[in-house]
Amino acid sequence: MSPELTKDLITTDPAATEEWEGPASAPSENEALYLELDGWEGPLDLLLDLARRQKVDLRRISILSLVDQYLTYIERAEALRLELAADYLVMAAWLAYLKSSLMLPREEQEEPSAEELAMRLQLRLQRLAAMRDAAARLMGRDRLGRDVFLRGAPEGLRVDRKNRWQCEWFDLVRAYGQVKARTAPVVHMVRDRMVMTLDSALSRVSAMLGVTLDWMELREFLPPHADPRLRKSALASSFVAALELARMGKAELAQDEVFGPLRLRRAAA
Amino acid sequence: MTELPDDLVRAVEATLFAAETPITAEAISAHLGGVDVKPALHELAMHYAGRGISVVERGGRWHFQTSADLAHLLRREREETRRLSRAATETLAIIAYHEPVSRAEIEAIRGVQTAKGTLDVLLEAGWVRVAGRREVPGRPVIYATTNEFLAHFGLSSRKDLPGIDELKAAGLLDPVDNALEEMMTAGEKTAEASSESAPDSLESEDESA
Amino acid sequence: MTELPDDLVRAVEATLFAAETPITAEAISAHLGGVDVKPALHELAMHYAGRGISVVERGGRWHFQTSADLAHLLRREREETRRLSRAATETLAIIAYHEPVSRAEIEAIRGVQTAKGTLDVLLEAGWVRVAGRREVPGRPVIYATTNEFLAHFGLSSRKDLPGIDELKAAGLLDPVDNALEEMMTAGEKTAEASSESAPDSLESEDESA
Repeated sequence: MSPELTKDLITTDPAATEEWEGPASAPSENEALYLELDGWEGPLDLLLDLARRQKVDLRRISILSLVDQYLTYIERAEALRLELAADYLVMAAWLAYLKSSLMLPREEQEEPSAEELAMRLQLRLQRLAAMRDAAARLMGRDRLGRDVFLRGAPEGLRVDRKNRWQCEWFDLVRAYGQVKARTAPVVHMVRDRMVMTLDSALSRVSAMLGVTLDWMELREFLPPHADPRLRKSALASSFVAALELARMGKAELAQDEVFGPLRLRRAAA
Repeated sequence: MTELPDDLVRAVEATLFAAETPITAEAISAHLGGVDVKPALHELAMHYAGRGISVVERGGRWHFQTSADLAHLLRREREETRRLSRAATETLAIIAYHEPVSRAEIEAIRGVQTAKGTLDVLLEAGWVRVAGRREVPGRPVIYATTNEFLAHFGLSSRKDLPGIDELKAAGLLDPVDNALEEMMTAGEKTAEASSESAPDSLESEDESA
Repeated sequence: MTELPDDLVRAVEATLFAAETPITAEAISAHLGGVDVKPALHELAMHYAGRGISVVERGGRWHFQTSADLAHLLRREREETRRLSRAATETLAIIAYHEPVSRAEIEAIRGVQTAKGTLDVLLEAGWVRVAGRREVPGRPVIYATTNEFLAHFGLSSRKDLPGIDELKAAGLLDPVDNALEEMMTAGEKTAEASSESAPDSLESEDESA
């Protein structure tokens, strides 16, 4: 028997499908031993096969004799100087321990008890066996592409989407209006605004300061009843004029608080 | 219940179904061990008559096919109503007001490039047609509206489109700057003017077709 | 002569027949303008029972296929219907019967590490998919089967998995720890607990890692 190298790979051997219960292929070339020993896939696999050889329900197997059989196998392999994978040896050591524990009186056993460990092993074997059988039944079903077939040349279904475009008259007309509005040549015109020049503010403020020695609020220097736009311009010009007069020493400025009314009076000569 | 076919008919039925190309009676026969399959094929053709699928013979080869009167089921058209994008609406409006007009002219009027899909959409909608070529260098294609365009928008002719003066009267021609100016002067009365949202005419432009 | 199907049944029959892949009732319905097609599908499944081809449902998708009992006439051991390795078939069965399941859980049942290629083969075949992650430390990827898996193995749903009810009833789909705990508590009452079959209370599908 030549070792198969394709453990987990798909093989093309059709006959092998039926050989479900047969030996598995070896994990790798240097583990060819398992082919000699029937090709197990790990210690649990070997244990399951040994358990099945007891030819009883998996729930009734004798764990003790199972352990003996396993240890015998391992001893035989060692006698043949076959290199065993570590997990087989680990399992062997564990089973040897389990065997000695099982033979101890119950009260001398540690936790977990040997019975529990044995039960655990039995449950694992049952579960593996169940899945192995399930896999075999699954593979034996009538399979699509092998036993049953889809239609060889289906015509196929196609849905062609077609758009029905929607647009309202108003949207159309408004769009045109927007294009025209957006792209019309833009002419910027600065409007003719009434302004008070700094010069006229200077002469106006200094003239008014000459009338009295009292403090006056800046607002009082503005032309009354003026257009609001002119008022803004006059306020700005008068403010600059007041600063200029203060700089020249012709006026005193006072402001009691930030943003408070600005007051001014003629500087004492 | 229908009467059940015999094993040979069933085998022929399955073979014919699984075949990837039309197949001769001889080939089916060879596949099934040499029996005469002609009667079975005729029985199948009879059975399927009036059903949604049919067994037919063409030039000596047999195959299953979807029944001819249901062929429309294989290719269905589904209509979806979609709104014209702003770019497409503008382009359509320019074609309507200026036709015939080239793409370069449309772009000059719109002030932006026209995405390739935009004119395609209008052609697909059936509202715009290619009206020839302009006899200038490069001979650009020129576009015009169609009768479907008039029908869709309820126009008896292009003359029914409102003129520039009417647009102006309706406020649809107000340049953006005027609208802005109006808002600013209004803002001098209300302190929050600057925090107001921009007017409609400033809406961001959507170029997607 | 057989009785003729009505127009809806004919339309469903033709649509199902023409479809290139298994198709849901909803997709057929959408293709045919939104009518309820379920009764028609069941009528078709009835009509084709016993013929050479069958109408079947697999994981919510319907298709026509050759009837299973004709496999001996049609079986093709084509190159693409290759055999899965033992590791791959076992892994597939564990995923199908326990899904969703992590790699560590698969390895706990098989007692050996899963070679890298094993899951890849199943994923590539389209029979297994990644179904998310288990919300436990390490957040391991969990695997489940696909609709193609159901279709390939001729299962209407996972409930059709061979023997799944018996396995569930026997507690053989429960983790060892749970089964052991059950047995220990049961064992306190009856001395022969270990030889008894697992009680019904193990039936609960415990998917915890």
